[in-house]
Amino acid sequence: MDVVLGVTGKGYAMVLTDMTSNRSIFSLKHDEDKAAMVDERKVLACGGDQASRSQFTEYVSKNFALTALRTGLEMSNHAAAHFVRNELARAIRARGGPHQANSILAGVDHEGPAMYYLDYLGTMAKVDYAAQGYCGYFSLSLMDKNWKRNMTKEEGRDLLLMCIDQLRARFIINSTRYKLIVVDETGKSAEEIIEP
Amino acid sequence: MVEENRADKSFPHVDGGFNFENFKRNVSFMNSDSGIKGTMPKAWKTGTTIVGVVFDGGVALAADTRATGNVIVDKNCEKIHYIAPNIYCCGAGTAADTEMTVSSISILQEPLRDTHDTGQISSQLELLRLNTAKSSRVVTAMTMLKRHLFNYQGHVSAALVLGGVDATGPHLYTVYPHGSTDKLPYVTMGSGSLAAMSVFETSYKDNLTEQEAIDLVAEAIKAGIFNDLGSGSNVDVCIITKDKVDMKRNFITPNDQGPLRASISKPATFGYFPPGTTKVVSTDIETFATVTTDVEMLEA
Amino acid sequence: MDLLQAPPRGLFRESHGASATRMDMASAAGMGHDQMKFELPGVQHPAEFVSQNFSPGTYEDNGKRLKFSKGTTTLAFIFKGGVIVSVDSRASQGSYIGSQTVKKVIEINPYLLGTMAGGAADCLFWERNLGMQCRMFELRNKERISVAAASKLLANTMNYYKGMGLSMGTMITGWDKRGPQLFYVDNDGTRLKADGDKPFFCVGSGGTYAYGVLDSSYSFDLSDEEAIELGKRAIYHATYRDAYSGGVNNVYLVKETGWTHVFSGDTYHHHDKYSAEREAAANP
Amino acid sequence: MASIASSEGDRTLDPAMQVGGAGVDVASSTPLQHRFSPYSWNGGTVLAVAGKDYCVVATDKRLAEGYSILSRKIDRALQLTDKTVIACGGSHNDVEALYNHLKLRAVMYKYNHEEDLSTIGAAQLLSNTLYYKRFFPYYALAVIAGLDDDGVGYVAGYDAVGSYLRSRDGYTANGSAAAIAMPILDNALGKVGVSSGLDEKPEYSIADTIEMLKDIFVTVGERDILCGDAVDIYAITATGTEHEVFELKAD
Amino acid sequence: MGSRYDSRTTVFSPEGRLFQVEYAMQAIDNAGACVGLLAGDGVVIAAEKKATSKLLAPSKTSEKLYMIDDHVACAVAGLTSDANVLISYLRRVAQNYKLQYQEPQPLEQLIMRVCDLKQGYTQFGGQRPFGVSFLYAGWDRHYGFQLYQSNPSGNYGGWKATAIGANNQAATSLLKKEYKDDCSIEEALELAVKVLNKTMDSVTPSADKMEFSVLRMDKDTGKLVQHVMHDDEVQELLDKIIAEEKEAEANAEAKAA
Amino acid sequence: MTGKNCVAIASDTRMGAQALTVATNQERVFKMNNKTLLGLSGLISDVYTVKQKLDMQVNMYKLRENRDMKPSVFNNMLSSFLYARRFGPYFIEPIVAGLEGPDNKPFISGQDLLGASVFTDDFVVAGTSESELFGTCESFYKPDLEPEELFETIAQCMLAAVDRDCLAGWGGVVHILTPDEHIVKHLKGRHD
Repeated sequence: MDVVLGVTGKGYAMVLTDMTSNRSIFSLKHDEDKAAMVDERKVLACGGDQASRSQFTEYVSKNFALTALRTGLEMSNHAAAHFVRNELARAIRARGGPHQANSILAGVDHEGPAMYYLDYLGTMAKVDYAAQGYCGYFSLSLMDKNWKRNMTKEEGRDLLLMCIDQLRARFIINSTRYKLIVVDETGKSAEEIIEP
Repeated sequence: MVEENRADKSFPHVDGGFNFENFKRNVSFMNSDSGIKGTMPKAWKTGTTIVGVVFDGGVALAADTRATGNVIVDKNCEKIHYIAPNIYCCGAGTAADTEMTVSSISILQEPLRDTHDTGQISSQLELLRLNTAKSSRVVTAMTMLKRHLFNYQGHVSAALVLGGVDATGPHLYTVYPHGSTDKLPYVTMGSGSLAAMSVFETSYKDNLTEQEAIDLVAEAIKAGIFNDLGSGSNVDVCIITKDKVDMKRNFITPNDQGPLRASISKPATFGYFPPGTTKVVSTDIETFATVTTDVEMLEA
Repeated sequence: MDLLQAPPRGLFRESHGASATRMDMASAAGMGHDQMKFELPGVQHPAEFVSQNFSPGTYEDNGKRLKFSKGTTTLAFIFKGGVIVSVDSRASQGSYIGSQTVKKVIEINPYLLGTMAGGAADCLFWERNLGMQCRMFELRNKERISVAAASKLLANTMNYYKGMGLSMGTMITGWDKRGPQLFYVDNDGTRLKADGDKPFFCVGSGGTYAYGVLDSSYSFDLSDEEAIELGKRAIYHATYRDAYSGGVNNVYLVKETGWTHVFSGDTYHHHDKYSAEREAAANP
Repeated sequence: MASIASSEGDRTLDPAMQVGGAGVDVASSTPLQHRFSPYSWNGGTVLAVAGKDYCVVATDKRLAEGYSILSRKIDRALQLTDKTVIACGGSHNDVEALYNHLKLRAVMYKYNHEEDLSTIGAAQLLSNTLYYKRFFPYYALAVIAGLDDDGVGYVAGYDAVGSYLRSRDGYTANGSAAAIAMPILDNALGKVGVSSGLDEKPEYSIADTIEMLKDIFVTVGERDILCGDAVDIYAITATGTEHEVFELKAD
Repeated sequence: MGSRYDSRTTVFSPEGRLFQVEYAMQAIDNAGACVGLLAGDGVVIAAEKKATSKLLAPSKTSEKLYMIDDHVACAVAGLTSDANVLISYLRRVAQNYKLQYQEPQPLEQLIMRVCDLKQGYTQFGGQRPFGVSFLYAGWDRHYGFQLYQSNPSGNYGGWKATAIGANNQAATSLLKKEYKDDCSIEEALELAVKVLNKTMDSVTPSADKMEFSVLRMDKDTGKLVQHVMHDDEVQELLDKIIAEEKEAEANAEAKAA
Repeated sequence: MTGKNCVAIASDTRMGAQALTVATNQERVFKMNNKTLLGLSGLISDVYTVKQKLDMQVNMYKLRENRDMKPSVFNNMLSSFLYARRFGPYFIEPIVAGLEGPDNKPFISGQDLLGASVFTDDFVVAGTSESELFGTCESFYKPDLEPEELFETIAQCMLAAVDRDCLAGWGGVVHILTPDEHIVKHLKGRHD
């Protein structure tokens, strides 16, 4: 039920998540972070139950930190995505069970911005823009229609806001607050809370 | 010592035995009510008519050559598998089980000698022969097969007709998926077993000659091919005598589609695709270097 | 045959309902027999049995080989020029595409259109039946039935068969005394009127995608051309993302003078066009 | 249909009655359920192609159930009128029942109207007949083929509850091997909703069409175990209907 | 040199030396020489094949140069049996990295892994150190072409040009003298031949006694290519050098005259 | 599909979560070495996992043996790999196509998810559009086609088949392997 969206543009990638944490029929929290920087220039936005999500994001970010410490090198988006996919594919076979986390990994590296769609099965797809879970049913057609290569940050943001409007209009589950994180060559370049 | 790494362990020939790494995950797939279940591929079955008969001085085995999944996936598969130079075996059931339990293609062909130790009765027998310097006995093969199948309680779904000639003469067995066995002068197995058995019951007699045996098994398989939908295409026959094995692959081919197609004068434009019919968006050509020692890396 | 017959009540208890059913038969085969009744399986709970065994499931028909054709993405919206109805044309049975050229707009009469989503046969039959009832109304009352009334008739029928496993999500649209009208009716008996600032519906498995396009680009003041283009666009995006929608896009425009079939084109070509436009936008 | 009379649907037996019964797990606490299915699956593939002034429908003659062949020369097609042929795959008992009903209706129509039921009329009749069994459908996957009022070939395919559609490009496939045959026809004849084949789809003569359908049936016979033995081919033109039997493989 | 501190790898001598490790390194000094040079547009590694006996059938595959992965090659000096264990370890490490990340392993990480393994054998009792030194030629996207050397102690370092095996001091001094930064692959090859000539026992260099491997970018495709030179290519190279030397000698003589 | 001294594998490029199309650039056909192509249909997560594990084995083989794995050997390895998971299979159906031996004899095989192989000399098919593909290939295949003709035939068979399958399509790709070249052609297909 979480909202997890992302777009890439000229030199940047941005993700947008809702900030609600629900349990049963009530909502516990409206300032939950569902996207985390897992590296200087990579952000992992994640839907799924809170426990899996935090375990998974932390596992990934700590591993990336360890790699960076060990080697002094920054992992490419490609390598990072495959690392994450492998972890998902390993977990679903392991005793502890799958990471119930459907995520979007976005980052900027020497080859520019990249975005990966990853679900709990270990499915992976390299995409220009993505939506995880139910919100995809409402926002993907908007992205298909309005996304174009090399969008500016403003255009990208506008597109995501348009998706939020759509979700507010049609999605049964409504979140009030959303968080937008933009990653560019310099790292996290913007973070914004979007409220109605 | 040199550490074993994780990924290597997940490959079959390190651990031996079946690998259950996906088991838990797959169970959860099957229990999930999402659409995922319906899109999963299914295992192939052989369908199959397989038969065997003891004749004067040897054993004749025969099989049809059809394998079915949702549709016919193989029109000319081999169902008579090598077990030892003097022993062969016909398999019915789940295609993978019959193939892998009995034959072990990876043993006969290089180089993965050390694949998992399940199945591969033929390789175990080969080792036994090397250790004992004696030719294999049919009863040994039968015992190994039944132990293996019993061990898996019918989950390895292979129904077999095992035949061979050893120092004690010709022998013919059937082995059922749960590990029970029969020793009989004429046997049938598979979905076409009733059709084939009707031929045996009509025409079998003791002390058949080799030629009579060949004709009889071929007739029995044909009964299966034409009356059982799970069986079809061609008749394979294998004759094992004391001195030699005569594998008559595609002994009879009553179902060649060639003449049928030839009788049709279909229009010239049907199935005719001149160059350019398919619209191509992009073409990438990688030309291989002629120097074989060069090794190219994909992403430099 | 030990078969139960549908009890004569609800829709069929009314005289015009019952005679309508016979009339339908008569028009088809020239027979006035009351031989044609809905037969029910002879079990204790026919409704349950029917919905368990014969209703079109979401992705597979409850594991049954008996697969009914189903769809779909359909949409309709009211704008200043009338009503646009835009639909795809795919009929799928499981993942097999039964047809790519289904007409999902049912031309009930020159002033009324119905759309088709869910079980194809259910929509086809009951909207045909609705057409007949509308004609009967006209003959009796010497004036055209209003869209509201027509949709109510259909909703009544659906209500009567509620729980029996019918599958239908339809939009009834037309032009009557009150202007352009649009109603949504489904197999639960739901009946909704399109009004307010978003007078439109999207129905079917690809509906959410169509909503995305409609919600963001809709305006009441669209010209006819713009409205038709919006209809095409919304269906294209739905067919692109939804596996169970596709084929040909048919667009109808409803005016005071009745409906016209304004466009019919393969989404295959839509993709060429729109993806080229997108590329062009990226490199101005 | 006699078997349906004995149907009591989902019957739950009292476990106590099963004590000592053969092969019944007495310790089991779950009640034993007997399910009865009024349908069998007898296969049957129907292909039909319509031309400018002709229509060809072909259907195989094998009646199968599970892995058994029940008959190698069943007639799956019903010649309803001079210009209309209906053919069905599915559960053959239902198909026969449906045919009997349709025959009756066609005859009644002729008596009442003193003319043959038109193909288009028959198509609607078939749809209604199927739909009136919406809650207990005929398991019949039908194709109707014939000439319309203008003498143009008419082909339509149905699902089990009567959803039907005149094929826009004049071909359809139904029954057990529809998925195998349909893309071949698409490639050869499909103009809309199809991305393969020649840009300009050729017009085939009736003779070419018959040969093409034979070839497709050979293909289907190679891959669908339920299809084989022989094919009934009906070629419908303004002058009448010609019937031909084409032998397939019997395995 | 014998002392009671050399019977175990794990015992330091009072001078703070690990004799076993040093002995291992000395063993390597008897092995066929290997030389590696970093060129501006690639890496060259070359090795001397020691002909032990006429009766020995020549190896079908390379004796001294091994491919570790598409982007890494190495040259071996020391015990071949020890080397085989380490090479298969290196390959597995590289493949595992690829399995995990779907991209080639950065060179230094790979070498670090094998050196950790080597180091382990200098610290834990009961086993002797690996008697092998390696030269690694490789490429990664972080640092481009690179040349490394590792020895039995588990030490490793990056080099522009270096040599291991027999007469490596002589080789190194020649390299010091003649190596130029950013030289071309051709120049590096020529220098490699000269160095090997110096280290080898035999007077006449011949193709069957040397192996050369070049790692470079293919000009046409832009892809990385690892090329092990054929005998005739090697012979051609040798002929050229010999001709040049003769010419130089002739010139020198002429000058002297 | 086999041709004259060449083989080809065609696949569609859709990646979806049931009805939802997630991406339309999915690679399912991989070149394992200069003589072997591998096509994997099925659960995309398993496609990745299996491909990567096989890649590793193929690379190790090449490094150990200093030669490329033959297609038939690759097929056997894959078969053992899958059968080892008899009771917890990967949900994939592989196709192997390659050129065998010094004469570059075409080799193709298909397997089910448990590793049962089928070897043919004409064509093998796998995936959600399996039935449709059997139809088109059985009808349109001709032996001994040159690479260009083979391309047209296999591409047409594939396009016609996926046009009848909701879950496949969104463009296609054909890989052709000849003794000297590996040709990859992306096709224009339906996107609905």
